[in-house]
Amino acid sequence: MSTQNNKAHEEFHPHVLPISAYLGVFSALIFFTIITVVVAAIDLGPFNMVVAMLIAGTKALLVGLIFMHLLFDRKLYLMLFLVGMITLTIFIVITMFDTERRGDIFPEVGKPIKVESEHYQAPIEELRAKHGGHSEHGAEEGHGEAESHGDNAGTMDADDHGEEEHESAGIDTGHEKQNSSNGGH
Amino acid sequence: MELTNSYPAYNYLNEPKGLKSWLLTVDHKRIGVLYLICISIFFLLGGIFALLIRTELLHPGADMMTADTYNQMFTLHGAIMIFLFIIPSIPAALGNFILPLMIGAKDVAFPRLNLASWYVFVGGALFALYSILTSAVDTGWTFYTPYSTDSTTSVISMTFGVFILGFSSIFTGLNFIVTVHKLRVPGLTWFKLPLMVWALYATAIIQVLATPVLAITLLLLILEKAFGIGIFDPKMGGDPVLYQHFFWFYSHPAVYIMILPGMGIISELISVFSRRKIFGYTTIAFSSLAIALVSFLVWGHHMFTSGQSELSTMIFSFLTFFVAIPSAVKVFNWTTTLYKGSIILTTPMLYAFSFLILFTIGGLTGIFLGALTVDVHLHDTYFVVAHFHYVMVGGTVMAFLGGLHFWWPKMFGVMYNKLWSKIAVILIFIGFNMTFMSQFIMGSQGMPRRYFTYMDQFQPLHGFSSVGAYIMGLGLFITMFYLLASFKSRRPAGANPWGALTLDWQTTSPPHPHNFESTPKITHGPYDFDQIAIEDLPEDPENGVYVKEEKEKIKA
Amino acid sequence: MEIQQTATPPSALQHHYSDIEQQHDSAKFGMWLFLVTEILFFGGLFCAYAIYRSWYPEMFHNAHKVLSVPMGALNTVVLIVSSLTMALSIRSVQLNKSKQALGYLIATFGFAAVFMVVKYFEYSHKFHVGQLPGKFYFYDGIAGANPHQFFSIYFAMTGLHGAHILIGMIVMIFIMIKLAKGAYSPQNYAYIENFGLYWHLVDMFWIFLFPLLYLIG
Amino acid sequence: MDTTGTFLLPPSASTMAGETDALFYFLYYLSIFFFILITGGVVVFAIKFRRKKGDISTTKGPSHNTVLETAWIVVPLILVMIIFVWGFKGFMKQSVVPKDAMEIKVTAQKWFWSFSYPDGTSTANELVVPAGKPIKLLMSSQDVIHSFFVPSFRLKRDVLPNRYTVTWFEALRPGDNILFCAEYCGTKHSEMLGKIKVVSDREFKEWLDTNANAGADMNPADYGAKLYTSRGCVTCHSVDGSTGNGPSFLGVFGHEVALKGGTTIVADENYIRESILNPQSKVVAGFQPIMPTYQGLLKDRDVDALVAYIKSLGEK
Repeated sequence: MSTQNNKAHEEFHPHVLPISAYLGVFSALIFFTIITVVVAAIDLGPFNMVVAMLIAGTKALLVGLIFMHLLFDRKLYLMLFLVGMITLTIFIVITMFDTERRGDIFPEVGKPIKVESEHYQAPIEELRAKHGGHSEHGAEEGHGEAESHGDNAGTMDADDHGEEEHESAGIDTGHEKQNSSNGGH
Repeated sequence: MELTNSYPAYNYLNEPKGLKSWLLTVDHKRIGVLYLICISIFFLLGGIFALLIRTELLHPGADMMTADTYNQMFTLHGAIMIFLFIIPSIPAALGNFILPLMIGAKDVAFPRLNLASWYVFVGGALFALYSILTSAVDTGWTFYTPYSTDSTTSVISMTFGVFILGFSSIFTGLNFIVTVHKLRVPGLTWFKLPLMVWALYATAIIQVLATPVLAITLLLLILEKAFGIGIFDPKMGGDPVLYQHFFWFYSHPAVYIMILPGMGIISELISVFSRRKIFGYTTIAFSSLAIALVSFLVWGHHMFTSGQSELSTMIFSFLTFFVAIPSAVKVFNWTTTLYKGSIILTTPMLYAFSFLILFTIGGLTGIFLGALTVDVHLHDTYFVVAHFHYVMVGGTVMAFLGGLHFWWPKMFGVMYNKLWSKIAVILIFIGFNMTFMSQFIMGSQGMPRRYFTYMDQFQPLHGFSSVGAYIMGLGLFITMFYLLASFKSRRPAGANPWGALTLDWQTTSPPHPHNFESTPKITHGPYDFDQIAIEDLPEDPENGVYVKEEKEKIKA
Repeated sequence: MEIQQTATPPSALQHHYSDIEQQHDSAKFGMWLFLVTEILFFGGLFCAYAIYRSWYPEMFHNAHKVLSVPMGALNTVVLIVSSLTMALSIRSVQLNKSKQALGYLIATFGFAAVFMVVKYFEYSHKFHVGQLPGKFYFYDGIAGANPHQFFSIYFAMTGLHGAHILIGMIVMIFIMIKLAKGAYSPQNYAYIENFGLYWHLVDMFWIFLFPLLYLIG
Repeated sequence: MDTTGTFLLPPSASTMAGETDALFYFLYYLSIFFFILITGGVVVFAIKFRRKKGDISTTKGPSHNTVLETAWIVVPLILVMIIFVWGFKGFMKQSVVPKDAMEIKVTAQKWFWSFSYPDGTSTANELVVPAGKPIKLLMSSQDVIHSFFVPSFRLKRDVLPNRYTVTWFEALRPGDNILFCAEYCGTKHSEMLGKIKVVSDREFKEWLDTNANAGADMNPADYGAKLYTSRGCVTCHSVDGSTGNGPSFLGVFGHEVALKGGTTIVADENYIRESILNPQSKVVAGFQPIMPTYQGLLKDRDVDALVAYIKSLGEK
């Protein structure tokens, strides 16, 4: 398969799919988009995620197999695609073995001391005044080092006010807020 | 095949001529040489930083620099050596040159992408250099948050530089995979590939799968620093340990990007200079792939004490031990290859022996660090420093130097000085062991790493280590001089001075611009020394003695 | 090598390949490898999303409500259509109908532009009310801890995706010029086919981003 | 009992050290065995099978041997699995704290350690604990990641900002043990040392009692001078007028100080108190806002003493 055989150049023929195949997939994709929007309006509890991902997975499969010709091309490409997906799955799943299970032995280890970031210690009006001005045109460019230092100073200041919580109440509130989410503990 | 001592007039080095023809070249050999020049410069730079570090550590307290300068030194030493030297050293410099030759191809699959990867590399390097010249980074090469997000040094330009370098690595890896799949010469089946090709192939797989994760990690780090996005920075509600997962998901496999190609080189050297078929070809080939696979599952062993969950600690420790097996298998196979060989102690072979011994130490001490309780004691001490230097320097750099000496005659058509090269190997070997063996002891005694100053009790070992570093530095300087001198003496090496059987030796040295004057034929496997007529093999090439002359002498 | 001596290769054939099919295959293989790197590149963001969503489900739930589902759905449809026209454009090249292919490609470009315009309106609204990433966040009205993290992830994911669309549009301009010059034929269309693969992958990312960010948060 | 340490390992002074050392030495001798095996093989073969001058033959050694190759896959696999189980068992012992442990809160910041005891006593850079009692450490950091490393206890655990980590130890006998920071944390990383002073149970109780009344019998400025060193002020603030990470204390009191942002303030009692408890509120011009807060780490009496000390330096 790999090499320079004596095949003449003209013998190369592309694999052409009938137009109906593309239109069929297209209709299916639109159909699934409608379904997923409709289903999202219904609360299925934990199954929201499952259903949405099943539909998205099906759509992605259709795009991959037909639009990207995975079904007809060399199976090597399909394999590559799967290798990519498997590596990604490994990355996410094993990382979550850590992030979800830190509180296994000591519940207080599993969560941040203060869940709320220091950012919210300042009143919203102040934040708006600070950043609202630039935000219209892409915050991406404007902010140099100097300003970010100013911010640090401001937020660290806020940290001190929260210190008492840090000792006692902080842990508990943090947990109550998040308990419902982490049934696993 | 005719063995000649002559230097071919028409070769890739002089055809076409001119600086522009080099900067716009798409020839993989020239790109390999361009890479070689760049990484040599960075090796020198990183080495100077290393010597400065060792000089500062001769005595406790501030001798010649402040603590902040010291912190920048070890950061730059690490970042330059890893991102600008070791990762591109074997794949991009030697691999680029040798891989297409070894499979009988005229070039890599995407020559322009190959050139682009070099320019991307230079671009990334410029960012890194900019970072050094402005306010050198002081975060350690790992850029751990929140230290890096708090640091006022030029973390952004350094991480952006590394981000760009990642693309260079991806391009090289991508190119190699397609080249190996698509451009092998007719008759060269997968199990007739030289083991170097297998190793580069496995490396390329890691480069393609792991490097993008580094890219997104560094991008998120830059965003964290610029906008405080709150993914990694605890002040903004982020999780610094998550950064470590992201970082090591790339950087652990990256360790194998560094060592696998070295293992490939050693497989070549051991077989060629034992004049004997390599022992357990299939096992070695598959162990490369096994290492590539398992390397993706063990990143958390850098984080046993980091506060990750006990569950992941257990999983990572368990999986870590599996990565030891294929490496061990390779070492056993190489050693067995020597058995009943006909061993020639050339300079490359001395490097291969150094590799075998040092990598064995590096690998065995790795077991210490995989065992949980012992790692708790040894983590972040000089033991770890010594361990990874044994693997990275004792392994990769020794293999790189061995490979460089092995393919030097192929790359430039000239032979270096035999005596000086052997003096240099011995100096490097002794100096290296002095530098890092003492660090094992300091580490297990509890000397933490990245310390600017230390308790008096460690002074003798630190002093010993620094002296070792100077000896090793001397060895490397000698290497630089005699290699450069070989251009001046211009002693022609001949097409196949070592009597190797892989395809890269079946063309002139230096090779033809299109690699081979006619498509090479596969008549035997890469290590089938037992099937080769004795006359085809040269004798004592470092002295310019070849078999035919030798045979005539014997007859006479 | 004998091959090249007997027949003059078509200009599209590079010297180190022996025939056009080998070259076409290699290009496509390389492209697929590149797509794998893209999957893992985006993958880091999916990982961050998964972790923070699992830590702060209520905040994610509350935050996703401020995103506009009609706009997201519209963009989904726009991208699906653009994927269709892209696929049809390649099909036309395969059948040697360059003009038709150019028409489809212009349509693809148009839909991409529509996508970016919709994105522009979404972004500018968020900039205005302060639903911004990280320390720029100043929106008041999402219950739960650290809603700025949701918007960090939202902007990182959609921003990276948007950047891919923009890069795709730039490449499309080059392909349009070459198509107009008749540079592609059923024997030589690897470039446009590979671009199509890229475009479909970008579409595929959006297929996941839309439900994750807009629908279930 | 090993009190001086060996060539390779420091003294072992905790209940966990023995198990770690046993595994360490198992690995050590295992490594020596394999090292001799490989190096011996290389050296012996290199000598024995070295090519003689003029010899131009090739050789036909075995190209593979399935039994041998399987053996050196399986044997190391069994060995490493033993090591894994051994290490993991010990690790779980280190992770699960005994029920009767005394809890001490550890706070790490650039560049010192502070410890607070259940009765409210707090110390800096010196942890005093009774021998033979399990001690649980609940650790967190004020700024970047640090790591609590006591070589003689074979104990190490990272200390994270905005998160708790837990570890524990039981010291075997009275004596001093050094505490390192093992995670790189900036300029004075290598000087972020502490001492773990293990005392007998009775001495510990006495120490707690005296500590509760510390400074009561001293004049405040002298006590402040003591705190200046023991609580880590000395790391950044000199008393001789030289500039460190923070302004010098010499001649500050009662004088006008230029602040970041252009304003000035007179350094009186209130300002100094505020700067200790809330350091970022008024930063002196030319310095980085890096000082951590001492809220909760110093008693009121301690703050008063420090103010009195700085006052005494200012009047000179």
